[in-house]
Amino acid sequence: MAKMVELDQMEKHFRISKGMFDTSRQVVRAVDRVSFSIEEGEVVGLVGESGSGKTTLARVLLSLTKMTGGKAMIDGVDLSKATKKDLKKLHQEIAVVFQDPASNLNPRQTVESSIMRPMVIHGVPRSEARRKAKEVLDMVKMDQRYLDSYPHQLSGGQLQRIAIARALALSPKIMILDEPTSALDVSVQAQILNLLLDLQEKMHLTYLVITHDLNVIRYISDKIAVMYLGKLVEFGPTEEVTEHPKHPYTKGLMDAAPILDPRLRGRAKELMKGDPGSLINLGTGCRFYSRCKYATAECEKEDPKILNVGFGHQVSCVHPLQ
Amino acid sequence: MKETLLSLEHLSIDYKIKGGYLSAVHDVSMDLYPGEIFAVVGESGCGKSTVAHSIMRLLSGGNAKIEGKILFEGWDLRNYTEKEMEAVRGREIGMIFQNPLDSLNPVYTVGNQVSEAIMLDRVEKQEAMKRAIALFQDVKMPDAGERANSFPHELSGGMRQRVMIAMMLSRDPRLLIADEPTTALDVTIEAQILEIIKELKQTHNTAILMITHNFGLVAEAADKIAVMYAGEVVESGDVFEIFERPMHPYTKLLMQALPRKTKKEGRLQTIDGSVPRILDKKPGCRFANRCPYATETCRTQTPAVAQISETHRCRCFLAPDEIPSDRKGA
Amino acid sequence: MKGYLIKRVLQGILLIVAVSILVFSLLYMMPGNPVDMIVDRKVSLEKKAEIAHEMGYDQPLPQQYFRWVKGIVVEHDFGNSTRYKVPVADLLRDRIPRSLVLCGWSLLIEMVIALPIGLLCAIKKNSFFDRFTVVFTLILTAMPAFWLGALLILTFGVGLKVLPISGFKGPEYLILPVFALVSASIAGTIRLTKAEVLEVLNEKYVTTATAKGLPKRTVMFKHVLRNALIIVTVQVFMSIPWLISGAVVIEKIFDIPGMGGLLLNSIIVQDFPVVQAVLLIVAALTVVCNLASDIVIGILDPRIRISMGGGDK
Amino acid sequence: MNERGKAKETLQACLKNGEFMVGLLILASVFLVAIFSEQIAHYGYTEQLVGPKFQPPSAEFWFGTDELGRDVFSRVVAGTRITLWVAFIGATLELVLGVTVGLICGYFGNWVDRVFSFLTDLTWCIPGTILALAVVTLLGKGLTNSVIAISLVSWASYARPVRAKTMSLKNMAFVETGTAFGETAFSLMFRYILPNVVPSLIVMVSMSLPATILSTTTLSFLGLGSQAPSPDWGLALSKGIEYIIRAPWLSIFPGVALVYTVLGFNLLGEGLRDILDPHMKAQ
Repeated sequence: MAKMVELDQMEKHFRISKGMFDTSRQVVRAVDRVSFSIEEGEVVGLVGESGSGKTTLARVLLSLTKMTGGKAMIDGVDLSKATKKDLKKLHQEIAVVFQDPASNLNPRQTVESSIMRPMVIHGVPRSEARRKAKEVLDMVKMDQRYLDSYPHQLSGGQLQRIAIARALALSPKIMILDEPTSALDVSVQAQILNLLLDLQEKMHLTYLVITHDLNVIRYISDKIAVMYLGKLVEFGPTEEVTEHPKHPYTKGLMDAAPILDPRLRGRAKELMKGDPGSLINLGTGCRFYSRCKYATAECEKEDPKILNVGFGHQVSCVHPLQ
Repeated sequence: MKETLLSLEHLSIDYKIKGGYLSAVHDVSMDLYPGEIFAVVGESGCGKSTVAHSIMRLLSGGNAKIEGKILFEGWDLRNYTEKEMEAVRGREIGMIFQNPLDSLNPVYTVGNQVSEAIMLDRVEKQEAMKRAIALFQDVKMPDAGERANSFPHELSGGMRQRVMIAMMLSRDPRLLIADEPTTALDVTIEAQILEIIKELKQTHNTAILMITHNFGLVAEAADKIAVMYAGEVVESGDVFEIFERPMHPYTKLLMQALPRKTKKEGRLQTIDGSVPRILDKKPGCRFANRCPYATETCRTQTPAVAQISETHRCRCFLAPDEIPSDRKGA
Repeated sequence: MKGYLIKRVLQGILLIVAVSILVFSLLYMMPGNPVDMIVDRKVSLEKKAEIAHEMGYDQPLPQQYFRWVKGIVVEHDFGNSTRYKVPVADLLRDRIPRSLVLCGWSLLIEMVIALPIGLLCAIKKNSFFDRFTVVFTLILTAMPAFWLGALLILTFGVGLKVLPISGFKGPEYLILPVFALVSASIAGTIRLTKAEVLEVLNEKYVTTATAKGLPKRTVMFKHVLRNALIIVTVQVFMSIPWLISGAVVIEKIFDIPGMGGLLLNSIIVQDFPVVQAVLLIVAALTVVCNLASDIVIGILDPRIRISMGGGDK
Repeated sequence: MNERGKAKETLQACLKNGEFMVGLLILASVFLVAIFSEQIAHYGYTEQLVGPKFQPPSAEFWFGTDELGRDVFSRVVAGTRITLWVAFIGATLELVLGVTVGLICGYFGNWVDRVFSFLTDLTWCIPGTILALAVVTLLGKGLTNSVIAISLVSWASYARPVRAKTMSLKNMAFVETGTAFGETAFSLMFRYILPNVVPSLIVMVSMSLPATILSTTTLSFLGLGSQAPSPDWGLALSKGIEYIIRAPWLSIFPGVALVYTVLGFNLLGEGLRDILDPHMKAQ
């Protein structure tokens, strides 16, 4: 299988200045030397708490912001060296659906023109675009009578379907789904998740799903990537990562996530102390150091290397769990 | 049998809107005992938050019409004067909210805001601050003494919610209403807050009324639950029983819609259609338009609440035996 | 807090410098030669050149600017009025206090009346009092200050003959002008106060304060008023330049020899040194007012105090 | 519900809004007077000595006559055109300047924003009327110049809210999505952001129109706007005050006309805000 997305030591650092006359600048390492790859037709779930850099990573892939180091190959295009033409190609190949259904669509455009818009700017003739709009609306199981509706007339689930339809308009290869169901109710969430999976299987799409909901990730993804304060701490097949987490952070996250069965509430779990922390003023060494109960002096000093533990499972920890 | 602490009897709340009434809550009854966590779950707009706010008489705007009884230790709070309600709030019933940043006043230190509540019981200022710091330690706030002098925006989301809990615990109420207490928080912080709430129930015998849309939270912590749909409690009872043997079609479908498996094990259950806005109270089951088992009776008559076991109640014509328990919904 | 203050002060200075450059170039943006404005048409070219040299108008512009600024900063010398042929500073010395007295009293009275009314309207929204105030402020905002002044003169000066209508010879001469000035700007302050209190009343922390059992009065005074006060304070300071602006008109109607009247006359007769001086003083006053409001907000609102302070705390 | 349904809904909201309707009626009457001013007026507004000087209001001269024996009623009627013209030109100028600058600042941020924000701060450094006075000095007296001066002074009151709105819209998902599928900056600004600013712009315009009218009238009153023999209400009032003891009707009638018109705009603005305000809608 071909590699659809390949990140090699990718970095996105922001500089923030402290004040108008304070020239010393702080560097926020929002995404710091992250390497992993997504194969064609795979669903990869990206989990992490607030400040983990998961959304920044997605924004880099969508070329909404420029990366500051490393390499990112998307379907054979090197993002850091992409020409205008390359970017145009990427705009067609990567589509995105964001979290908030209410703001995903332009409130002043009808459903039809929202869906047609990406095709129109990529040179698809209007009549063709109109036909395709009907087709993608069909694919997300929405009635054609909604074509003339405005977003404020639709429910959250319907809006999310239309956002997905628009994403499909240019027949993309990769879809980035940023918390696609977080704002939805359980019954609607199930509809959207099923729809996404059906589409993925039918069209052989590649998904990068960003979420903080581990139950959703467990359901939908083939592989899981776990980020903590800008670092990729663990990456591997879903079952491997959820059943045998190797990084203490992943373990903590799995323990903290509520399980949807009251009979399992007595299970052994270790709760992590403290807050996710801040990206500002990070020292050297493992970023999880202060919250990790296995931490040693070694962890404080050096940045942990990436270890391969078999089954395509990689972990970035000095003392991986057994 | 233990005395009920809070019991709602046929509580209905209608909002006056132009051209009629919007039925936000209809005929809700529930009993809450000391030392138990009672979760009210439901999707957005089902009226769960309205119920919580009405208990504290915190519904904003004067356009709500309330019927039924809100009995707290046997007294109907609806008959209390505003002055008497002030004595109930914080002292007898505390309440924490969804977004802890909005819920704290940005211009006062968190220590000030907690000790302000303590001082209502005629406690000296310094003593109140001392107690506030002790409370911060109780809710496991790191560097409690120092944090008391912080302003809300200087704290993380988890710490702010700890402040809210400390504030509402400060006068040792018998009941704590938690309205979506962890929705704005990260998973690891959610687990920490949940631990605190569970501990509270254990050490202080405080009853907790938890309002949430998060079934994970319910599964992890609740003793009893009430499932709400379109303003009504459709099913209530012991949490284990409801999760294992849901009776109401809505609860059943919801349980199968929860992502509890992997995609290899098949797709999730979905519920077609959408929640109706109840503008005029016509007879009929409010779930009938989405229910795969609905019959003509369901559309024309309002189902009564059936007592299935001592604790388990269900508002459905078909309960308890007419719905094949293993049949998948259409 | 210190960092925040320094930043604000520097920004203010930058603004004043920019204004001073603009004000200085005002003279040169006008058609014709600055000397032509001072002297008679009949004066010979040689004489003009001599005057130009004397006044430094033959020097490069930046040099002239610095000389001008130096004069103002070091010697408080704003040049000579071309009309009155006396130093501008002398003209201003008598007039500024009069304008300040007028504006000061207006501000004070406006706040004393507007704040309680705005608060009451918010608390008793949709009551008779609130509705009445809404209509009243609507009508008031539609009235230009000069017309209000005219009506006042008609009623109290001409009709009732109880108050003097022009000049500035004693406290009673202030009553009508202050009344007019307050009426012109009070509506906005009432509405802002009301809107601000209403917004705070809807904040979640007010619900929290009620939920923890605080009596209504405490909730109102400690949580609502205190927070609404932050924006209202800004309004107080921001309204000072407005008052000064309004004073131009009021001074004309009531014939008060203040700064506004001076500015107006100087503009009409193109007495540029005076115009420059007044503009500069008003700008400086505005910047100082803004700075003061920033400082007060900083004190009242810890979010700003700390976020802008570069980690003082 | 489609676009037409939405328009219908808005229309119904308008009809139900008392303030809006009263404002609309007032303005409609003002417009009618402006359109048919030649038919309504009894005399030309420059016609002198149509009657005795300083004649109090009477059956023949409804609003009396002025110091040149002109019919005040005819002059007030003729003045409506000037006022509406001022409102129209002022609003257009302010809108074009303010919206362009606000959009550009909000969208591009960084140094563009800093430069323009400094400019807006600068215009706010000197209070409105005084700055307008200074600008008029440069441009010269006259109605058009004073409208230009007022617009140059008050465009910042549009630029600031437009900038703030643009900045928040720029981070909304639909704009980000647009960027991700390759929209140009121009298209993002004018196709995505601007249409969503329009409702608040309508409110802003209707709220600031009265201020523009009042400021221009003030300039005329101070003798820097319209020049004699224009029937401008501000100019009429300034003359009126000179004769206030002898002929109070000279100040009363143009003033009432002015207040009536401005009140109409105010009511319309208030009503529109209630109808279009996103805060109210969200509830």
